[in-house]
Amino acid sequence: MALKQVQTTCPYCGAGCQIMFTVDADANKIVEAVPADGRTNAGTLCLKGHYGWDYLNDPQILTKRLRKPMIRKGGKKSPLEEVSWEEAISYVAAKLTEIKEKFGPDSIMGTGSARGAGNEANYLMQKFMRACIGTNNVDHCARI
Amino acid sequence: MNYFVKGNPDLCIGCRTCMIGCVVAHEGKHIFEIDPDSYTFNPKLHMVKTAKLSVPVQCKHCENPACMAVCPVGAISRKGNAVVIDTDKCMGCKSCMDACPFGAINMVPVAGSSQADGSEKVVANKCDLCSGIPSGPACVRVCPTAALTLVTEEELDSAMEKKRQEAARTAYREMYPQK
Amino acid sequence: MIVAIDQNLCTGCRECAEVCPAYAIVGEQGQPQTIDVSKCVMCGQCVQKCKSYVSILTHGKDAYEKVKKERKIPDCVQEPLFAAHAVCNIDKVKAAIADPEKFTIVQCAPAVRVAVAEEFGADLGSLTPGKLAAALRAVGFDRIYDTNFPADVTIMEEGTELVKRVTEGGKLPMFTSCCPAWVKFMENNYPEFKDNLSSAKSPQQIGGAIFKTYGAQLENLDGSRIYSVSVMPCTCKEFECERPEMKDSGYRDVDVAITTRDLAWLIKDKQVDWDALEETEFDQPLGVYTGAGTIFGVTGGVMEAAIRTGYELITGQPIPDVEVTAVRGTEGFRTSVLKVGDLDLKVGVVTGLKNVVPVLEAVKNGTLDLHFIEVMTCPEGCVSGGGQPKLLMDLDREEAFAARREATFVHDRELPVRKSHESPAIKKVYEEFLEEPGSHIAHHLLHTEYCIG
Amino acid sequence: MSMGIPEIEDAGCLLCFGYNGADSHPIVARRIVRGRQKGMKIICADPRVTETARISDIHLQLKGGSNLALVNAMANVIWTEGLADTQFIEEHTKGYDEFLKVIEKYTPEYAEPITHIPAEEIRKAARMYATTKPAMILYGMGVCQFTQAVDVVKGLANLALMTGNFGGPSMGIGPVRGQNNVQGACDMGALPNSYPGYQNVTDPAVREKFEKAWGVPLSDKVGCPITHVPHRVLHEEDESKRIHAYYIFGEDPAQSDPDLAEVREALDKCDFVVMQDIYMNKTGLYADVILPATAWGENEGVYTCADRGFQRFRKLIEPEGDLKPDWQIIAEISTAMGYPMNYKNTEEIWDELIDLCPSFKGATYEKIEKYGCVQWPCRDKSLEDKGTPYLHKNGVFATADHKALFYGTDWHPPLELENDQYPMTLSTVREVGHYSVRTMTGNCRTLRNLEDEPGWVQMNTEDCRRMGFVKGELVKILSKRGYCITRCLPTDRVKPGATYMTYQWWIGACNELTTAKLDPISNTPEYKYCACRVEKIEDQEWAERHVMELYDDIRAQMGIDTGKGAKA
Amino acid sequence: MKKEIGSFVVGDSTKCTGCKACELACFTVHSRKENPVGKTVGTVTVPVTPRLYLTKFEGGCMPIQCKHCEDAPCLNACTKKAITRIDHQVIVDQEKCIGCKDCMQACPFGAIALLPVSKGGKVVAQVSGETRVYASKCDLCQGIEGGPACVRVCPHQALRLVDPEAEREEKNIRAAEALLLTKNWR
Repeated sequence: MALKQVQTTCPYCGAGCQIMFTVDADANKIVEAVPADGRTNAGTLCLKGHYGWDYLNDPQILTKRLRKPMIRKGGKKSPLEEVSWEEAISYVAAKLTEIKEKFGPDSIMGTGSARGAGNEANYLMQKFMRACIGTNNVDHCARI
Repeated sequence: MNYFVKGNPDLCIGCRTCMIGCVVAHEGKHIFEIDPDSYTFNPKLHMVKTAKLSVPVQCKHCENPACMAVCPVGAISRKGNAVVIDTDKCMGCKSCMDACPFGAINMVPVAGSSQADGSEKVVANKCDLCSGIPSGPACVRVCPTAALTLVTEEELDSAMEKKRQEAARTAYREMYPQK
Repeated sequence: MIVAIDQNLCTGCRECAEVCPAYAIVGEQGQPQTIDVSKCVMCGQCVQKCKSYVSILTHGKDAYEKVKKERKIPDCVQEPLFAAHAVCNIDKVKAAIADPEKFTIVQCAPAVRVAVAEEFGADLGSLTPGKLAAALRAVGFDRIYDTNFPADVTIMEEGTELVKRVTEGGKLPMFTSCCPAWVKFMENNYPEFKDNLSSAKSPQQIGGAIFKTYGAQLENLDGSRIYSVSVMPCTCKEFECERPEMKDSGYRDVDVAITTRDLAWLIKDKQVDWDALEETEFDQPLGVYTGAGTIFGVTGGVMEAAIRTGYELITGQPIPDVEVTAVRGTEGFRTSVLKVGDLDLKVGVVTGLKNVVPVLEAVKNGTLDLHFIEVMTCPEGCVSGGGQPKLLMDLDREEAFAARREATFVHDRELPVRKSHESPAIKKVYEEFLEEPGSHIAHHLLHTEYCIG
Repeated sequence: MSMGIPEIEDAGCLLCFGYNGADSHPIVARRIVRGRQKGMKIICADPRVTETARISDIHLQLKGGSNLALVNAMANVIWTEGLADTQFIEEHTKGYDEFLKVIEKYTPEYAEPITHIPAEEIRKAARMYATTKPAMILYGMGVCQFTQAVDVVKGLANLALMTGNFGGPSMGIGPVRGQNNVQGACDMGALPNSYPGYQNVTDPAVREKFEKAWGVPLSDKVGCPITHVPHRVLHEEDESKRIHAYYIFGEDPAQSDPDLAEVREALDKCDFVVMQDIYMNKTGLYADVILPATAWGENEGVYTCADRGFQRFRKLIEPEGDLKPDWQIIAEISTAMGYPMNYKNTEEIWDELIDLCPSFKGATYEKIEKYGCVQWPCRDKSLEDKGTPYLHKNGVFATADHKALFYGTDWHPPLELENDQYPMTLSTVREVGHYSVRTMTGNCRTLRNLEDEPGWVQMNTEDCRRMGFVKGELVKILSKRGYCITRCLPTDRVKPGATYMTYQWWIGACNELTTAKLDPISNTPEYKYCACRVEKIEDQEWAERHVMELYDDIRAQMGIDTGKGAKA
Repeated sequence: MKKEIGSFVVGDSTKCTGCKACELACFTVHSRKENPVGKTVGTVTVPVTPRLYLTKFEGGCMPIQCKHCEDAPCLNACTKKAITRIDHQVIVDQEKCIGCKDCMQACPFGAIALLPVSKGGKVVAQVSGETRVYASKCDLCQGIEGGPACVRVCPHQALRLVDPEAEREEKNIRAAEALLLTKNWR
């Protein structure tokens, strides 16, 4: 069982605590989380830092992890059907292009994400809305 | 003399990390992989919040434990520097719960067990100072503000000694203010 | 002993010692208690309080029957028996009823009619004079009379005596003498007040004396053939009827006094079905009574009855309001001043013997100046007597006493005649026999000297 | 935050305004507690007795919605008692005199009836803040989630400027950013009015730079804030402005936005809704397309923490299922729509963006790796430039003339006041054991066992006694917009007439009640103040069953076998 | 909070005088369900069967009664399943009990006694004519108005109804406040 140590930043509040994870690479699962000596947390963690990682093995207590792209093919209230990435990507691209041509770029709204996605994804999202769609309609939950 | 863990209301911020730490230490790491309702989530210390303070309260491992004295089946005994409950012997008669003036004992179901009427066994639950658990009391270890401290016999004795010396010094200064 | 404590049943809780007004119960906490006969006034409050019953667990399965036999309690009784108990004389009564030679006369106290039904499951304080009379008849008494009649006589005698003392400068204050436990208490502790006691006997004794004389004449029998039984809410009445001086009729005025609870046992023993009884009247002429008579059962009742008559004796006018509410209430000691013509009659009422001592001390050192003081040993007068039905839970005491008191006043209001001197039976007995209150024969039969013993 | 988190514990005085560290950032609360141990003076302005209030020297337990009156009154005291740092004001600020005219009438006596704080307490607090150096201000949602949020932020800034509390360590003013990367999302320009690095979309020079970098013309019109979306979907007449497509990435408006009934209607009426997330959630129930992304722990990149610190987050385990990292999904959609985006990894994206933002230029992956954390601005790529712990060093501000601008305005009450039909007030607060919309922590076993549906409504013990509520009893709480069921928590930490709920519960969803009235400038909703009513539920058995059923229904809709009942 | 665990009554031998008012009251309120027992002693026609037992010992005396254990040995020992938990209290079903005495032996407190069954004012007889008995133990006056009668009638407040969970929360607060005083212990 190959254990490796990985230090990362806690995904929860803005304090940006550093956590040292022990990971079992073979079993592809987390074994333990202990505080790391980060600038802000200096070797301490709160309850979310200590115990907020076991959602990764998808216990389905509250809701479940999304595993495959899905489309409601039969319209608004119809059930979600699993599709391949190619189909999903092209479907979204086509729909957005159609709406952009029909109503203009400002009729499309996009969001960034203040949570787990990270800065690079947010950068691309606003670049996509501005450069590809052509609107400044991008916002995120800093405002709410 | 028994050891005990105590919370400092000035440092505690009421976040209850200690309560989860306590369960993880006693139930083991596998609880991060199993169904959360398949084991009993029974912290052995309890967060108290009033307008004046927030601090967890737990067993003080008294020297003449009232709980041990009232237990009709001798389920409570001293082990090392702690007062522990043998939950196999315990039948949940709550005498200890009533006897403890700190409310440090509560009653918890034993997951997976069953009584004659099908309901789960319910037994007394209190801090056992993580006896038998390496790295000592988990609550002290995980508290983000170091509000919990393990008080050992040696530390308590030395603290008393220090206070007595200090008292002697102040008495001395009353007589010789300049020195 | 009339009131005793069974040594094997008593757990030594000393609850009885706390209620005993004469401090007559001695013993260490947790050890069986004993009654100091020299102090005991046999009021029976300890019997009402004691909860230490014959228990299957503690005393064994057959202990109950053994105790029942010891106490000569009829076999049909199944109710719990307690350490503190009163003597049971039902056997004497049954023997007398069975003896054709004896003409049994029974008299029933005012407080019995508002409580006896409770022993048969009726509500607390159920007023059942009619059923009571029917039950006594069914049990086999020859003549069913009522202590309320001699109570009216007591008012005539005591009222006259009070007027005489007040108007002719007699010894004051005058104390009532109808409560035998109070009389015994005074004899034990305050003999110096001997002359303050009203010389009139208690209604039971007056009744007994009349029944064996005038009553005998009415039955044209010789007094010696009369066997006089009284049913009382009180355990001390048995002691009173055995007092040496209580034989002015030439015989024992009253042969035996049984309690309300004894009566219930007797009714059950005779398989009389209480619920099926049809109401009947008390026998004439000595069974007729007034509202004043029946309120003897509550604290302040004797005082109120005496004032209803005394007022007219002094002023010659009927009392404006027959309900003298000023003397009612249940506090341990209360006083009031009543305008009787131009006389300000200062009266006091004591209930609960523990409350009489400060009153006596106050009278002794002159700080209390009253004309007439009624004293009842029990907490709220005879309705709360030692022989009354015993409550399973003390929580119900207040409700029981209040219900019995209310029933007594209801009975008083519904009676046609509510003042003793207006009673036709009273007029008749004085015309035919007693001549007038305080007469020689009245004095001989109905008055006595206390503190002999 | 103008200062760094570690500096908190070395401050002489902390003015903690509308911020509850213990529940929002336990590790920041740790610094406050350590500061307290080192003798730091604490002034806490909060309508509740929070953990900080509990250990504070002065607790200004103000009436909800009276922030600006208090701030102006403190400024008034500092000015009238000559406690202002006139030299700092002279050298580093503008507009002081106009500001004084506004706060002239805000004497403590004037503010007392509004704030319910005795005038003397306001004086004591103002004096303590003004005379204890260095003094730091921390504020949170208690300031931002009001319709006068921006005015109060400027008001607090005025206090710092008046007392010269800028330019050095352990001073200044700090909004403690709530979420792990909310600072980052703003840094990256996911805002309708600014490109990455806070460069304004309406600035032609800046726009030109980005047009050149991205090779396409860019719109100069400020975009639509997220809180306007319901209006722009349901009531917008101009078809070119009405929103027909909503690409939701890493957000759950159906849970976290105010007035959920209106949000649901908007999502339903919007022609095309795309949701890119890691979990099925309430918004997913309305999405036409769902794109599964990798979660934290399955991907890597850079977060910006609350005090502007860039920090790496790394992959721990390989994702299961047909997932892609967020950036890859966006890139593929963009390419499919004719605007090619092909990046090998996050570092490539990072290098592109930092070159476009002067204040991030120096924060290369290498430097972040080396120092663990780089607080921007970090303008020089060389390793010597380790970033900036605190801003406005020596009082140099980011305005054109480097001078800070005073801004004073009048207080006005919240927009929806309690009335006879809704006699109590509701304010949203934080649950320390759960995060945001709880799809992550709700699936963490021990966090869920510690605290689960339907959450609590904190109410004053006297109110509870009067209304006959006991602890743990299920109650119904309603506002003009909707209702939900939750458990009653009587506490002395709350004043009569006020109720407080946390927003991440599905059943105890307080956002069914909150108002969507917005701050005119920041467009932030007035979460902290709306009128509500609490009703007793007679049949508690039914209520307990009903909560369980509701919980299972939602989970069933999200495709979970609900055999495993939640511990309601 | 929702009631989670059972309450129970406990005596205090430093106050109890041994007067047995509690035993009599306990029998009275329970016997009224099936027997015509009124408020006075005279209405009783069946043996007194209390559910708590005054016990004398060297230290004094006090009644002993059931603690309604959460993992009740009597409940687990009762093969007939006559003992069940109703609304957190451990209750013996008088009809089902066959008097096998297992629960009496299992209970460490001696809180169960075999006492006669009475109905309609009479002791119930078995086929053989002997009196029918049952395991008699405290049922916390379930269904009886005013709560435990023993607690209500005790003249010296020597009996206390314990709601363990509610009291625990109060004691927690007192213990926490004590920590305010001991925080500078060194």
